Amino acid sequence: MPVQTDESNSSEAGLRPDGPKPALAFNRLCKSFDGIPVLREITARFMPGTVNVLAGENGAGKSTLFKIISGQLAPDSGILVVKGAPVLTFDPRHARGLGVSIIPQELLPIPDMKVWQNLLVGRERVSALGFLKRREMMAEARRLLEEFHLDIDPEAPMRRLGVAATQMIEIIKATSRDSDVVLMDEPSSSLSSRETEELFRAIRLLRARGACILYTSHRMEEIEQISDTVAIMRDGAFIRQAPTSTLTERQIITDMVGRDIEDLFPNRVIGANRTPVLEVRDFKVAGYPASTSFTVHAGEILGLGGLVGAGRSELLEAIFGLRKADGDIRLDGAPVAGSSPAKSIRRGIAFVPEDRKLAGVLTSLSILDNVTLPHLAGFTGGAGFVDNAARRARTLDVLRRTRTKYARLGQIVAHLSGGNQQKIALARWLVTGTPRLLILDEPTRGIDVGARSEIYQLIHDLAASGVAVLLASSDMPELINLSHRILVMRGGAIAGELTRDAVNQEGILRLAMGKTKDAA
Amino acid sequence: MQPDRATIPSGDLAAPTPVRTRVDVRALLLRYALVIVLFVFVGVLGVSNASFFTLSNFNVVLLQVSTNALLATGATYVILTGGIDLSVGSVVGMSGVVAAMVAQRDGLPWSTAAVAAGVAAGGAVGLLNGSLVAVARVPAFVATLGTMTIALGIAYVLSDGQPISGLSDAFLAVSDHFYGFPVPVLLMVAAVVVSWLLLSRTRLGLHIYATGGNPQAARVAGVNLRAIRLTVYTISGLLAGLAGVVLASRATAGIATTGTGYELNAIAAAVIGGISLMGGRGSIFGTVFGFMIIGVLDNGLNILNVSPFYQLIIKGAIIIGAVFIDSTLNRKDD
Amino acid sequence: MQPDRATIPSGDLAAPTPVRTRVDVRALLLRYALVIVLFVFVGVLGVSNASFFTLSNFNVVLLQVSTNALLATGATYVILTGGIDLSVGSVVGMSGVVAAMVAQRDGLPWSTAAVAAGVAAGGAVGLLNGSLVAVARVPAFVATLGTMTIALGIAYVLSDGQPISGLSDAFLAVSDHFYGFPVPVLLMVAAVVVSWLLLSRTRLGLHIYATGGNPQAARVAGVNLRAIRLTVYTISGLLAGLAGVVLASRATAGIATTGTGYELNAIAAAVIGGISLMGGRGSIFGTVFGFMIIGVLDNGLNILNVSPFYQLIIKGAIIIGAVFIDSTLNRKDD
Amino acid sequence: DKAKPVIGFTVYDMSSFIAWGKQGAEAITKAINGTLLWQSAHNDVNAQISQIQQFINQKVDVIIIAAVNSATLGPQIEQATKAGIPVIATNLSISGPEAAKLVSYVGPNDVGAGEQEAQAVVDALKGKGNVVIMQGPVGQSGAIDRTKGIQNILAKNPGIKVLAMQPANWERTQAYKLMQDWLSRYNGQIDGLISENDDMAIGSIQALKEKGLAGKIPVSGVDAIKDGLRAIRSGDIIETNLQNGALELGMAVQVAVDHLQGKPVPKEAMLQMPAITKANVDKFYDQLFDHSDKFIEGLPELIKQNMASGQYANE
Ligand SMILES: Nc1ncnc2c1ncn2[C@@H]1O[C@H](COP(=O)(O)OP(=O)(O)OP(=O)(O)O)[C@@H](O)[C@H]1O
Ligand SMILES: Nc1ncnc2c1ncn2[C@@H]1O[C@H](COP(=O)(O)OP(=O)(O)OP(=O)(O)O)[C@@H](O)[C@H]1O
Ligand SMILES: [Mg+2]
Ligand SMILES: [Mg+2]
Repeated sequence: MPVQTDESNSSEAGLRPDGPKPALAFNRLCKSFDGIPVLREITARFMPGTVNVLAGENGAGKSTLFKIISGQLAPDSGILVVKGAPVLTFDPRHARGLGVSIIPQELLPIPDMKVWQNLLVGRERVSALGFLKRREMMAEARRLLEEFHLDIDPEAPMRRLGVAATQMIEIIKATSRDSDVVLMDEPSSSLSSRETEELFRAIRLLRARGACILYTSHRMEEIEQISDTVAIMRDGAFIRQAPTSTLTERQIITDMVGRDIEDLFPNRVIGANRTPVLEVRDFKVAGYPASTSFTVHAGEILGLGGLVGAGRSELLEAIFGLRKADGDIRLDGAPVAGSSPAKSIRRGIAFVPEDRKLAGVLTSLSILDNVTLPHLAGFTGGAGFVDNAARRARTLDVLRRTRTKYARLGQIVAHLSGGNQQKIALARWLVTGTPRLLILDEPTRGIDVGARSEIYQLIHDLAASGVAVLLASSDMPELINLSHRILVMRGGAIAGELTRDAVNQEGILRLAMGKTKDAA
Repeated sequence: MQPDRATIPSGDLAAPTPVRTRVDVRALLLRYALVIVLFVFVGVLGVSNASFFTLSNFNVVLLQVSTNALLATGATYVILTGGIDLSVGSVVGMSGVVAAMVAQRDGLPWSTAAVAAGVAAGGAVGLLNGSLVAVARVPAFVATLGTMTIALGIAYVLSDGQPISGLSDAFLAVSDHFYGFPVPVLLMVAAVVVSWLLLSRTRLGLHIYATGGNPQAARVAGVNLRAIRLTVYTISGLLAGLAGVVLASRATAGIATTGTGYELNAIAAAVIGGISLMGGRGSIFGTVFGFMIIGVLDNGLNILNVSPFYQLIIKGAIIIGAVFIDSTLNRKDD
Repeated sequence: MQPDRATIPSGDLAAPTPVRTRVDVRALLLRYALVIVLFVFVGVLGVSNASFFTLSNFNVVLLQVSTNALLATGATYVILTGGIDLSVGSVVGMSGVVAAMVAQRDGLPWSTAAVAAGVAAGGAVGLLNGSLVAVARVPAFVATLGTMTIALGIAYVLSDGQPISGLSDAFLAVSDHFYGFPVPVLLMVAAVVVSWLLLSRTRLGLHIYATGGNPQAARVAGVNLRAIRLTVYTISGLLAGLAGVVLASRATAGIATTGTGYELNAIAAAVIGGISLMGGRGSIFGTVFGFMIIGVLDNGLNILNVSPFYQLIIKGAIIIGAVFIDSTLNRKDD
Repeated sequence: DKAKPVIGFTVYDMSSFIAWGKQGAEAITKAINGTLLWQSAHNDVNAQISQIQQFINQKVDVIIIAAVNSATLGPQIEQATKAGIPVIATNLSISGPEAAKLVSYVGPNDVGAGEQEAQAVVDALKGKGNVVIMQGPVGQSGAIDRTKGIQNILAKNPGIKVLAMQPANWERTQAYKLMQDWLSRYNGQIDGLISENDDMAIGSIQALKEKGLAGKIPVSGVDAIKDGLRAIRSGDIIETNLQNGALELGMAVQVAVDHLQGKPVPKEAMLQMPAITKANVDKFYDQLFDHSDKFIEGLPELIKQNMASGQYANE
């Protein structure tokens, strides 16, 4: 790869003998895919013992930059300097050797291996005879899990863990190593506040130890809480890097998005009517002892709160027909029996699952195919062929409404940034008119503020037009500001209900953790 | 293996991006390397032996590949869903025997019935495969390995190990000409064209790609995985049955062992053509190049009168080389 | 296919959770169905025919499965990484021919050299497979299909298509007894035990599972995918070479076509035993049950004097049935 | 039990020849009230070794082998002999020193068959012309010996030129493709085809038909399968050589039984294959196919007569 190494660049990039040595520096780093530039001449320096937030819209190039630093991609040109030495080999093993570790945006569990093996693969302990010291490794894994207050059996198969727990495992993997540079690509996107606290605790420890941390997140409130500096990326370029204390949230957003966002959340209109759309009675999800009963009305956004592992996702999957359950579900008064996703879709239920890579999108298919997959019957003409012109038109329309950044409709979804993939998972349900019931499980995971306000408006408008919305989210402001009503779940059961006037973060947390509503 | 994302160029899936929606320049470019390989090979053959570049030899090649073409087309469906069908070789033999048993009687109705019976026998095994995979959840490799053995056993039992011969002329005409075109070649062309339309232009086709690309996500998007899997194995079985009928007609007998080993050739054609065994990736045109390369190789090496021992070595090396060039070129493109 | 997570029970991967780290009750329970199938079958055989339950017949079964055991063990490594090795059948023939060519000279040194040459020939093909897959990024199916053809061609060329016989007694002793135990059986046991330790107790083993379980994750975690892939194909080649040597000694001749079709049997044993073709799942004990079931079936049906035609049908049905029961039981457990 | 012997019979595979031969073996076994244990090795050397060991374990009275490969099975023959079980080879000869331990070999005269079929084509071409030769699988003794016989005749006829010689593995579809390729390459030059079995001859004739050459150039085969005799009738094949599986394998059983009963048996019984042409095809077709039941019925008697007369292949 053509990596420039001329003198002037090197000195700019932090090879200067005088002054404190940056842990990480780039000089004029460039990268493009298919001739489309994704990183444009990025130059920046990051010091040891600091937490640096990278802020930028979906598709700005944050993950691409992280992948270059962690050796998963090679830059087209420019210099990457780690701890004062230019990097010439781009390979994950090499990067690890240099003391770089990463929490990738797309989680990388090895589902068929156990939790302890997932935690420790690549840094095994081996006896003199070459055998694994399994007991020691297991104890180490247990210690790490306990450190993060995770009640997970190290012997459990990884496959059993949900997204949030998987995310925590990635966090442990990256932070428990003696790394000097730790890259965190949206580590908190599926965490609830409790786990996020654990993450922040680990970050502070790392910082105290002198590690340099790069952090991305679309949750604006986290920036202020955790970071020392903020670097703002737009369209593949660094447009500003400054100490956090000198910036306001508003400034950051404006820089990122290139426009002012007045209100993230739409002004709520009162107006959920009393027509029940979804009625759930004594509904028991396989594997959970408790049963649930609730109703979602037309035009209502019903929020589902709870800690990670509360069983929200399982409940939503069961309602959509992905999971076995007993009990009574009615849609518009008619009983829904023997459900499957295909039937649910036909009945007008839309579902955005929590894990986009696993279930939300098909990364090997094109954007066009992904968006129209659930509605192909509607696009099929008399001869049995799919009407491409019609579906292209509709797809273009929803992509515009969700502010999705892409190159071509035929582009495969794997080549989109994480946030834009999430937009695809959402956009596909907006293609044909409006659904009756919209089930959203962490719908804005990884979506930038700009698009988020847009999407909130969309959800809100849908509700206003009479759609019933069931929304599970670990993002508290989102849950509180969008929902008409919030059910808090715990251990698969509904621990309590909060009406709009009574909603606040503590109230939700108290219920989620098993305390009563009013106990202070 | 895990689905490979292009963001990490680990190259675990060497197959290129599927281009299914149009026969465009990009599709041709993506299959560039295989086209080059095929043409270079044809060129070398043509120069080294005059008899290669004749219309009648072109006909011969098409006739020779027609069986594998039918099977490879079936394999394409199955592999696109992430499955595999090892039973087709035995099904060729079995449906040939079944058809031959009916075709011993004279007359057009009987020979029509013979064709129908042979194709139906293949379809029945395909349906069984599909049920085992989609409903009973037996891994495709084991299910179709089992039915491969069973179908061969049935063919033996039905024929008592003897060729079933003495077939009516009407049945023998099945492998003959139709308005000047050899019927097996016409069937091959029909199978490819229909499959192209089906895979790239219909809902079923997209659902097949989705099933292979990510079954869970496909299910969430409303794809009926069970129906799709049943369908692809049945199609594969039907095409194998058809191939068996054509072969029985050409060999003037139904012979139980006729198709032994054909399954590997069919899968090879698809995989050489870039259909990923992980599912969800590749196009029927890739398969066409796959079986054409194999066919031209076989024919060409015979025409050059290469010793059969060295034919094996050369054939293996060329196939590996073709796919290597193909995947290397496409990786850059990717 | 995509990794299956418990949150969406689509059941696309029917194989059970691997239990590899200990030979515990759970492991036995997970393999329960296969054990049952095996024992029921053995019981039925024992009751219906006295000669089945004899020590000497037990020996015959073990001797007979020993070849497939070596190949299936090799297949286990390769399949665990998500690959496939179709070349082993041809490698058996080729390394047998190579060993036989050396073993025609008398004396212990020559026969030792013969064994070494045969095993090395297998290892060389394995290394070639590994390089093609890991370095040149040719899909495993195509790469090993190519080397399968090439190895057979080489075996033919070396032997000129004739059996290489007249082997020294020292070489023939390779398949004989050692302290009362048949050497092929000892080799089989050694291969299984070493593989068990290697796969479940060492870093290499862990990395093999990680490579098959999620290559990207393994790569980011610092696993050297290239080295792992090179290793597993080389191991498979070496074991196939060893099997070829043993068979040549047993058959008193090196014959090019000896191993034709063995690859499918080896892969079948692994897959029946629950090794997922998607990689990353299963245990070597599963493979042991896989090849034992195949071996006992073959032996038992012969002892019961079932007609060869019906043997095929019964064998296919029992294998599908065993895996069906196994995966159904394990799905509940999961 | 010498009166009701248990016969272990292992064959290389269930080819159509063997399937027909099995009927003969069963007929003889039935006639002497014995038990026939029949196993197929599916062309796997290893499986056949195990099957023989299994027979030894089961303590059968006699073992008959149609070997997968001539070069193997020495140790197993020795093992059986040591256990007091006589071994007889059939169809495929067994080479090597252990062959001496065989009680008897009952097999076809493949060299003779090759000579006969080559001579037929040479005669039809009047000693001058270009021929192609289609062989059985490389390394199989049947193919090797038939090729030897063909070459014996060609050596005496310098006017015949061999354009190409390749295996098509006894198979119709492979032969069809190979013949097509040859016709492409040697456009108009091929004057005759010597095929080492009838199946390959029939596959080739399909290719010849496409060029309008069927019946125009002489084709010969071996085996006299049903389609082969039909092709003789229609003139597409000019000569084939009858290898009667039922007679051959039946005789192997009879030899085994005679040996068990202490009667002398021939060490080597070579069945000379009768040549079949248009002149005598009807008789054989009737005997083998129209009234095969009758043939099997009379088989025990016929074999006894043949063994007494020494004309083993007499029908
Ligand atoms: N392998 C690839 N091939 C083609 N384009 C790609 C590839 N990977 C990323 N891109 C493009 O590069 C751009 C930057 O993507 P990147 O993943 O770095 O964005 P990001 O800033 O991390 O966004 P997000 O906040 O959504 O995660 C996007 O437009 C994306 O479509
Ligand atoms: N912190 C944890 N400790 C123990 N088990 C966990 C934890 N997090 C997740 N799990 C397990 O993983 C499963 C799925 O987790 P996931 O994160 O998807 O939570 P969930 O049930 O979807 O809850 P929610 O959607 O409310 O966060 C849970 O059923 C639980 O058994
Ligand atoms: Mg990103
Ligand atoms: Mg959840």
